This record gives sequence, C-alpha cells and structure tokens, in this order.
Amino acid sequence: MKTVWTRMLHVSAAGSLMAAAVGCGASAPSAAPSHHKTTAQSTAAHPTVVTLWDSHAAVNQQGHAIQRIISTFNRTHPTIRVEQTVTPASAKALAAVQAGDPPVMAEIGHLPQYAYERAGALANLHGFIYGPNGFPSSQLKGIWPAVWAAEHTPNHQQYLFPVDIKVAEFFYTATLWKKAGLTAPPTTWSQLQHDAAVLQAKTGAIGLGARLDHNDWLPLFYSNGGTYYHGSHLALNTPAMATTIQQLITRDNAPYTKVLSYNTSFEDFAAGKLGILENTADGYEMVREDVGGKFPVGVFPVPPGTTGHTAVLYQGLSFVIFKSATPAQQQAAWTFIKYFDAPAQQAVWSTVGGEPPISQADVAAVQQMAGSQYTANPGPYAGTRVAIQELQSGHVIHKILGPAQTEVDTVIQDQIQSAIAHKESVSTALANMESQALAYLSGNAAQ
Amino acid sequence: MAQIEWDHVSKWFGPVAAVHNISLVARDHEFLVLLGPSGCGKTTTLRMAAGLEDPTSGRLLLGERDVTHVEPRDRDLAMVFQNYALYPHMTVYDNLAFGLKLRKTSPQAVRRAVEDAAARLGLESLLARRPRELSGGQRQRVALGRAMVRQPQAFLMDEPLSNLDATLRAETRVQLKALHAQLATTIVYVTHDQVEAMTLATRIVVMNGGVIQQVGTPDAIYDRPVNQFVAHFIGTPGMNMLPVLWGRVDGALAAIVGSQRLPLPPGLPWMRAAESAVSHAATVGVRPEHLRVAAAPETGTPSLKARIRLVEPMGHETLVHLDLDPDLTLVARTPDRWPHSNIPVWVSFDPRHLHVFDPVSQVAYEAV
Amino acid sequence: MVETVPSQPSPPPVAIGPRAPVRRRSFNLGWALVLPALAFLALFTYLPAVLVAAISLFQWNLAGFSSSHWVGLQHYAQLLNPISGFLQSLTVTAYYVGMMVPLSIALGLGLAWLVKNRGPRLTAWETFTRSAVFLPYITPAIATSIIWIFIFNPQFGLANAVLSALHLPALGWLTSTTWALPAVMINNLWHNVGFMVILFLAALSNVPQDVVEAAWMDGANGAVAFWHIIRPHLSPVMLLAVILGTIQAMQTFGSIYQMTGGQFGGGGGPLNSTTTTAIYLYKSAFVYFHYGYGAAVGVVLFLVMLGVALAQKKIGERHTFYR
Amino acid sequence: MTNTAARPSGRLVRRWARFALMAVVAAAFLLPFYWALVLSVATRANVFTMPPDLVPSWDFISWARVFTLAPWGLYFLHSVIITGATIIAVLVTGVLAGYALAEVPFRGREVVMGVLLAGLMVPPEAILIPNYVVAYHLHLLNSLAGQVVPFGANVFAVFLFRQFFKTLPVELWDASRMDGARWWQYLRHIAVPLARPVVMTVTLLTFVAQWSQFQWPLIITQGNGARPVEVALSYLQGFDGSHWRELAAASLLTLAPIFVVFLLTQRHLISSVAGRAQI
Repeated sequence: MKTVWTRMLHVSAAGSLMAAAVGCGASAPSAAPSHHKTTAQSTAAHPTVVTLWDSHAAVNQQGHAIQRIISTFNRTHPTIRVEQTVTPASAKALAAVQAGDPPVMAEIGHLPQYAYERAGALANLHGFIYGPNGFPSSQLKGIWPAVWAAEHTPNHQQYLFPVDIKVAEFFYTATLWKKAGLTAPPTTWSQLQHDAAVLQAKTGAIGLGARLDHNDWLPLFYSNGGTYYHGSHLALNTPAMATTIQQLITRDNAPYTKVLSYNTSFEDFAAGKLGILENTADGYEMVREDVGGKFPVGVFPVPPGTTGHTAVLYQGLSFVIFKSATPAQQQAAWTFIKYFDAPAQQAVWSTVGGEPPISQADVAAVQQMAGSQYTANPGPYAGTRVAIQELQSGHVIHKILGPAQTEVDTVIQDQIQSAIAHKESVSTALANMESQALAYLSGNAAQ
Repeated sequence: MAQIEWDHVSKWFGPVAAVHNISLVARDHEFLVLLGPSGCGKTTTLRMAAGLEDPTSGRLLLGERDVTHVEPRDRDLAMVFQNYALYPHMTVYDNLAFGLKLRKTSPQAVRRAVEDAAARLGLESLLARRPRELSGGQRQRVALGRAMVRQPQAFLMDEPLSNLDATLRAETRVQLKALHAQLATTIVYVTHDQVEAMTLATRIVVMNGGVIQQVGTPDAIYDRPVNQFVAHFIGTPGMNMLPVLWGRVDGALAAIVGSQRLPLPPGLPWMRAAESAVSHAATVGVRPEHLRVAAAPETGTPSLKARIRLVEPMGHETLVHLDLDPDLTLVARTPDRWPHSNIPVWVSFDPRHLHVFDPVSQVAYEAV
Repeated sequence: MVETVPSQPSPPPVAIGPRAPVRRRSFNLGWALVLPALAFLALFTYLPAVLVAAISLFQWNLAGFSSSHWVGLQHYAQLLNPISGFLQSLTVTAYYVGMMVPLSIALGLGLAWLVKNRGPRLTAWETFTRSAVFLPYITPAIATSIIWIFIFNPQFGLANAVLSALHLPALGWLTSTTWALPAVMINNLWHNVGFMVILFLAALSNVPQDVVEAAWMDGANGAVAFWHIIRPHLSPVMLLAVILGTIQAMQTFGSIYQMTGGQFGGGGGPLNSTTTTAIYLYKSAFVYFHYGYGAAVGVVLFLVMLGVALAQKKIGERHTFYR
Repeated sequence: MTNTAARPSGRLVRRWARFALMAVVAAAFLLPFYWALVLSVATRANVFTMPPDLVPSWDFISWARVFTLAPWGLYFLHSVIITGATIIAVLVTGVLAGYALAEVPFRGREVVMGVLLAGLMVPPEAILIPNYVVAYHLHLLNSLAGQVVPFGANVFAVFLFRQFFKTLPVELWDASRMDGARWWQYLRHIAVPLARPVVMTVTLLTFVAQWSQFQWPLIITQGNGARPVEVALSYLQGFDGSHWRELAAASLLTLAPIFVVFLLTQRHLISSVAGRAQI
C-alpha cells in the first residue's frame, strides 16, 4: 500500500514539473491565451462545465491517472471545469442521448460509434482537429495508423479521438519464472506453451491464464494471415481460421491452461498462483497494484503467427463530444481532449495508468517521465514499454467495423468455444460461424 | 331553539320502506323516546335526524331550518351510539376532544370543555386511557361525554344502555334523567326497552313497521293505548287480550267471553262505539296488574271463573296464569301468593280498566 | 299477534347505500379515490401490456410509431431461428426453473419442518434459525451476488474450499459452461428459500395437531403421519409454492446478470450457458438496442408465463385437497 | 414397544440432533455475510488465500477506501429518496383506492376490482420495454422520479387496505361524521391510524422491494444524476472485480439498511412477507 502511494506521489510531482517545463509549451498554441482571456472575463465566476462520462473507476491505477489529469486541467484552466462521472459510458451515454440527458463528452469504444452515429448524437471532430485551435500536426502525424483508422467510420467521418489504447500482452510472475528455471520470455506460441507447461510442472502454479474473449482469438487469427471482412462479404471459413481454432483447442485444453473470464483474471495472478497471464497493457498497472509488490511482474509481447509477425489488436476507448452540448461546451471539451492527448499528460497516463500513448510523438515524454526505469522488465513501466514496442511494430490491427460487429464477434467466439469444448468439429464450427455471421449481416437474425 | 321536526319523512332501502311517511316533532328540551321492537324503523328515524341517512322523501327541520340535505357536521347535533363507537386508538381525552379539534376550537377551549364534561361524568382519572382499558360503564360515560363536550343543540341516543348489565343500566338510567334535567337540552332517544322509555321520556313515540303507532306521555301511552299493538307492547307482561262478543243481559251491555257472560256497568266511555259497531265482536284488553284473583267471586264487580294453570312467584308479587276456557288464557299480577296451581278461582277487575279494540282495525274504541 | 302494518308502497327509483360517505356525490368520489392508483398502473402496467405487442411489430425507434419501421411478424420469425439464441434461452430457463422450483420447495419444506416450533412457544434457537434462513430473502440481489462471486471464485472461493475439504475436484463454477448455472442456482436457493420456509411454516401451523396425534395413537410413525395426514393439508400451499416459485425463477435477473458478467455485455455467459429469457430480453433491448425484437421476446415471455400459471393451476386443482 | 425405557433418551438424542442441525443451518445461511465481513476487514495478504481465511483481521483500510471510490453519499441519498417517495406514493394510492373499494359505493367498483386483479397477472419482465418507452415519452429516464412513478401504486397494497377498511365498524364512520369529520378527516384521523399494522406492512414490503430494485434503475439511469446504490455497486464490481476487500465493504454498506430494518421489525417483516404470499 505504502509503496504505491509514495510512488504515485513521486510520479505526480514529476508530472506537474513536466507540465510546467514541456507540456504547456507544446500543447498551447498561440491562439490559446487569447481564447482564455476572452472567456475568462465573462465566465470566471461560472466556468464552462464539461461533464465527462468514462468507465475508469478510481478503484484502479487508470482511474487515479485520469483523475489526476482532470484535476490538473481544472487547476490550469480556470474557465473550464471537467466533471467526471464513472459509468459504463459506451452503453450508457447512448441511452442518455435517448433520455435527452447526455453528458458533454464521453469515452466510448470505437464499435459503438455506429449506434451513436445512427442516433445523430456525436459532434464531428474534423473541424476541431484541423481548425485554428487544432491538434498539433507533429503529434497528429505520429498517431498510430491503425488507431487513427479505427477512429473513422467507413465513409471517413471522424467522431472519435483516441485516448485509451488497449493492446494485448502477456504478464509473467518473475519469481515463478526463475523457480522454473526459465530465463528469456517466449517468442513463439510453441515456446509459450512449453514454458507454461514447465512452469506448472516445476512450481505447481497454473501455467497459463488465457482469456475468453475476442481480444484473444482475433489477433491470433490475423497473425495467421486471416481477415474476415472484405467489403461486404465474410471470409471466416478459411485455412487461417482453421489454424487459429486448432491452436486454441490445443492451448485451452492443455493441462497447464486455465481459461479465465471477466471476474477472475487477476486474483490468481495477484496471489502468485499463475505463471503467465494474457491481458492488455492497461492491465499491467492494475495487476501490479493487486500484486502489491509481493513479486516482480514481467511482460512480453504476443508471439507471431504463421505469417511470421504478430498482430496487435487495438481496442480501447476514444473521446467523443456530443452534439447536444453548447458550442462553448464543445469548445471546452475539445480543449480538454487536446490537453489530455498532449505529451505531458500522455506521459502521466502511460506511467501511472499503464496505457501506451496515442502518438509516437508522445513516447519521448513517457520515457522522460519513466526515467531510468523505462527499460526495466520486470519494472514499473514494462507494460507500457512493451505496448509501445507492439504499436511501433506496424502490425497493428483494429476491429473491423461493421454494423452487426458485436453479434458477428459473438458468433465467432461461440463457435470457437464450442470447438474447444469438443461440442463440434472444427469444420462444423467454421461452417456454422460463416453461415450464422452472414445471417446477422443480412439482418435475418437478431439478438 | 332545538326542535327537531320530521315532516312526512320516508326512508327506503331498496324495495323495503324502513320508515314510512313519518311526521313528528321533538320539542325543545324534550326527552323524546322512540320505542318499538327491533326493525321498526326507530333507529333509521334517529339517524335521519342525525344526517347519517338521507330521507328518501320528506323534510327534516331543525328549528325553522330545513336540514334535509345538510351534512351531519353542520347540524350541531351529537349522538351516542349503541356500541359507543369510541375511537380505539385515541385516549379518552382525545376521544372527547376530537369533534372540537375538527371545529378548530382553540386548544385552551378544548381542554376546558373536555375537563368540564369529564368532571360531570366522573371521567377525570380516565382521561389518559384508551377505550380498551375501560369497563363497559366507563365506555358508556365516555360516549356520553363525547356527545356533551360540544354542547350540541340536541342529543341523539341510539340504545345507549343496551350493552350494560341490568344493575348498571338502572343506575345509568337515573343519571341520564338527572343529566337531562341539568342540561335542559332536547334528547331523542331510541330504545326497545319500555322501562327505559317509561322512566325517561317526556313523550314516547311507539313505532312499528316503519310507522308511528302512538305519540304521547308515558302515562297516556300506558293508560290510553290507541291500538292493540301499543297496548300489548307496553307493560310487562303485556296486556291480556280476549276476543268477546257483545250481548245484552237484562238490557245492559255484556261481553260474552268464551262460555261465560260478563255483565258490564253502564257509562263506560267506549260503550257507545261498541254498541254502534257493525260487528258484534271486539277484542277486550285488560292489564295483568288490574286483575284480582280470589277464591270466591267478588261482589259488585264483574267476575270470571278460571283455573290456575301456572304460578310464577316474583317475591314482591306473583304472576298467575289462568285458563278461562281451553283456548282463553289470562295473566294476572297480584300481590297475593298463590302457591298451588290447578285450583278453581275467580278473576275480577274494575271495568274502567278495560280497553276495547275493533277486531278488524285493532284500534281502540275510545280513540275513535 | 297482529300488527298494524301499513301496506308497502312501491320503492322509489334511487336508493343510496348505508355507507355512502358523501351524499349524492359518491359516484364521483369513488372514482376520484381510485384514480391515482389507476393512473400509475395505467401508465406502467396496462398501457405497456398493450404497447408491448404493438412495439414487437416494429423496428422500434424511441421517438415513436412514426419514426419506427413496420416489420410485421419478422421478429417472431427471428425468435424461432435457432441462430438468434432465443430458443436456447428458453431451454436454459426451463432448466433453471425446473431445478429451482423442486429444490426450493424441498429445501423450504425441510427447513420449515426443522424450525417449526415443537412446543407452544418459539424457542430462541428456533427464532434465530428462522431469521438466519429468512434474512437473505430481503437482501438486494446485487450485494449478495457479489459475495457469491467471491464464494465461487475457482481459486480462492469458499465453494472450492469446501469441495477440496471433501476431497472432491475443484470446479470452474462461473467460468464453466456446465457449472455457471448451478452456481447461480445455489445463490438463488440461498437467497429465496426463506420465502418458501415462511410459506410452509404457515401451512404447517394450520395442520390440526389433534389429527396428527390421533394418527400417532393409531400407530403411524413420522413418515406415515407426514404422508397421509400432513401432506394433504399442505397441498394448497404446495400449489402456491409451485406457482410463486416458478414466477420468481422466471423473473430472476439481478443475480444472473451480476454473477455472469452483466457489466461486460449483459451477462448470460459463459457461452450463453446462463442466458435465461430474462437476460436475453434485457440484452436484446438494452445492449443491442433492438427494442422491437425485445418486445417480441416480452410477448412470448408473457404468453409462456400465463400458460405455465394456468397449467399449474389446472393440474393443481386436480391434486389439491382441503381447498 | 420393547424398549420403553430407552424412549426418553432417544427423544433427547433427537432433540439435540435437531438443535445441532439448526445451528448448522443458521451458520450456513449467515456464512456469506460473515465472509463478506471478514473480507472487508482483511489485510491484503489475507484475501487471496486457499483455504480462505475466516478470521477477521480488523483492517479497516478498505472501508475507508470504499468512500473514495464512488460518491456513496450521493447514491445513498438517491436510494433513500426513491425508497421514501415510493413508500409515500404506495401508501397514499393504496389508502385512497382501498378506502374507495371498501367503503364508497360507486358505479364501476366491480370493474375497477377486476382491472386491478388483472394487473397482477402482467409479469413485469414482459413489459420492460414498453415501460422504458413510456418512461422515455414522459421524460422520466435518468431521473429519480422515473424510479418512483412505475412503482407508485401497488395492487397488493390497495387490497390490503381494502381488506382492513372493510373490517372497521360503520359506527366509527358515523361517530366521526357526528364529530364533524369529512371523509378525508375520517381517513386521516381514524381509519389510517387504526390501519397502522397495514401501513407498517406496506411500508416494509415497499422498502425491501425498492432498496433492492436493480433492473429498472440499471436501464433508466445513465450518469450520476439518479443512480441508486445497487446500480453503483454493480458497476463497481464491473470496473475491477479483483478488489475483493473494497467490494465486500461496499456490499455490506448497501446491505446495512436492510439489516437494520430487519433487526428492528423482524417479526412484522416476516409476517408481512407471509401475508404477501397469500394474496
């Protein structure tokens, strides 16, 4: 407990110094002061309130990070007050639009943007990004391409601006690792499975904690050369998917593998009973907090598939501004987005919250804030560093955008799991997923 | 001015007339008793005065004021219910005070009125209790008190003593009479108990079948019942009724009772009516207390031969059941003791105590 | 005795009852008094009961009929398509209800028998045990389900601790498609059985003690007395317990939602193994925002529940004594 | 028959066995609450252990942290307002309708009774979506009122009050009229005070139902504006399920009012629930 708090204190001190020294200069274009002046006169007593809905509860490190950034922002921007509401924003903000009571801005996933777009709820960010108070082009250019692509609808409208980038990676318990006589992290899937088996045999702990969601199978599928959506038709019944399913059957039915779900991902690991845990970068700080310094937590990236390279899935959350907000509120919300995605704040976000930064241009600030510890693995920033490496690899994918995406993903996952559970053969699973997914896409099925 | 007037009032419950075309006045300061058997409409009559029932037709007047469609709260009358209807969740004090509080009386005035009524009824020590902690008599006094505190124009009482035991009822009866004298207010009082009616009433209204049979002072009702119903209903035991045929014995009018002839002295008030009656039949009534029983016939008064069937000794008096003929029976109340039954006796009476009723209309001849 | 009864004239047309509190206006007053209750119910029971059928025929948009798209019976066709998962949700529901009702009745009756007062008064122990069994029933399902999530944690939960103490293999519970629903059942059994206990306690106290004693005098042992004397007395309550238990089980939502990852897509996992119709309806309408389709699910649910209730009533009437 | 001497001792054994069984049952039913308490005051080291640690270590840090995780005061305030307002609404509508159905003859009374009973047949699950649609059009989404109005009238409460008012002697109404009371004064001063057990029953049942309300508030609340404790608790578990100690503390926090009410009104509460089943 104590170590976490002290570390946070150090980081926050460093963060505010950074903000003073580097951040402001970089993030405040020449227009900003005048903007502040004109509004300060009239609104000093009543700052523009920007309600922000997001799902980062103060229960974890990400929540702490976002709260810190918000409070610093509110202190340095007296004309604006950002008020955070912790809520499952992706689903709830749309319901709030329907209820006629939406916030000014929110963090939502990039899949739900279809429903929001259909509801006509979101403000188009193009004008903000490229306008006079726009996003610095140096950073804009550095935004990870796949991330940037995912923030656009197929007809190139942009309602989203990235903030919370999740990429998959594996954590390992360094003490168990050492006990099992392992030295280097695995670089292939077979190595990974071998290491998990060894871990389990030598230490008695569970070898591998695998995930049960699309975070898991989708990157594997792509690293095996798969891609399931071409324009309007599906390509699921393919050798790449067959390979993927076979791999998953082998892995998940192996005695050293334990399939984890929503509620149980961290407990085993935090208790030191799990050798390797599949998770995402943002989970690193959360796991470390749960571990509480009992043992060092190491990180390694997702191994490559049959294509010879890995496929890193970008999923995560993006800022949106709601159309229903007043122009002043929208402007203030944009000011906050710009602030949040500036290098100084991205450094806080990455070091405290464990998220990789949105842009290559932010990496330097992250490194600087992390200091000498940046390269240590196990080390406090290993999760972020590995995530940055993955993003820099260029093999980043994002979830294919489509109106029935959630349903299709559910179909694929259900079929994969049925095959894993030996309820049906791989070929049946492949045929079923293709036909059922098509049914959803054509609107013949609904859920 | 606390006169209550029923003006051609009727009350129907569905197809049944509970009260039929009643016209009646309860005069100021009067203790008017509505008397009759159960179901005779006396309670409905009272409740219409209270405003608890709407008359189906007719008018109700309070003094000069037509209150037919006025809510009870605007009539300024108070009522004592048979079951008292005390509010179970309120203390005696609150029970008494409730009506005053609803009328927005000042708290001090409420306290004064409640304490005054409590003092009169001896309820001071019970004010903090709830009804279920009180005896029957105490509850009855609270019910009275609740009616008194408001000092209404008139009291309406619906068999207020019927739930008390005999001793308490007798005591309370006396208190009630004293109270009436003291308050000098109109009281309309419903009972089926003729003793209560006789002892309390200024005037009695005898009702039956939703219709008023007779209105009069207790003495008038007792002495001059207008019909057979009233004659029989008043008095315990009720008046003896004998079917007779009129005949003449030595030129004088005589009644033929069964197999016996009863010569009557001339000059009795009903004789002219009896003689002019179309029929030669009538019903003759005589109260048990007016019969004398003797071993030998009395001289100078009409006597009838009888046989003692049954004797009910009451201590201070004796009820003697007599057979005249197999189907003709009489009851006599005598101060004498008759220890034996089944002995022949003579029954005699003062012919002035005879009541004669038309056999068809059952109306008394003297009332015609 | 003859009385002077005047002949009764024919009654007038209007008669007001003896309890009419306000003369002449009682008609309006009565309606005025029931109006608030009826208004609430009209808005959130009667109108929706009609509306649900209408909405199910549209691709519903919250703005109203004019902006909704008529699809006719298409949603019902989709319900019958196995891909939609609705039929599977019915199977899951049937399994859940089919297990929960007999289990909760058996356990409820057993516990009621256990805590039934033997003497004329309740002992402190009986009161305490009754309270302990009843308490979960009134607790909010979310709060207690969170505790049960801990209990069913495969690695650190009490459930597996008990199993390992009994030398049984550990189970995956909520992460297992086989054991997730039983885990939910155990939670709900614990949560709801207190209600059954109360129900049966009332019924047991109505069994005439002298009849039971007479049976004992006739040489019947406990089991015989129970079967021949007590059970017939319980049958009306048994019917009630079956109906109420079924309704309760079919409407279970909070505990399933919370225990099976509702915050991550509406619950019902893993692999839809706990997707009851209640969860399915919720997900259709409030995760995927297919209001019209969800309404169709609601209509079917309505009919199924009505059918189940009527069937149970019919069967119950045939087998119920001492009604 | 043969062992008449052994009989009393056999009975004694049975009695003790029953007591032991009752103790086990009580312990089993209370165990989840107890374990939640233990977890909420556990030290970090005592949470993820196998076998689970069942001895409390009385470390209250997670209780302190719970209050920094979410604005519980606000959520409790919402829940209290929702529950309180619903209780008042159910009582008012129940008293008025129950009185009318018991004592006020009016044309259509039988129809109203039938309509009310029919309402009981509608499963709330089945009409979830139209309820949402109605709430949307009444602008009740994301509001406290939206969590009260759908529950503002309860058929069961109406019938309870009706049954009770029917048992009141007519004389009380007559007497109060003579005392000058109007119908509402009779209701307020006589009938409702006498109906205190019914008021209590309705209050308790409504309290329990509303405090536990989950699906409806989950659907209609979005931000913090009207979120009740149960929904907040559900989210908290969703955001990070591995914080067992804080979650246990938060769960107990939302259970606390139920515990208090249960301890205070145990007997009445149990008989209310029993009565609820009989309708």
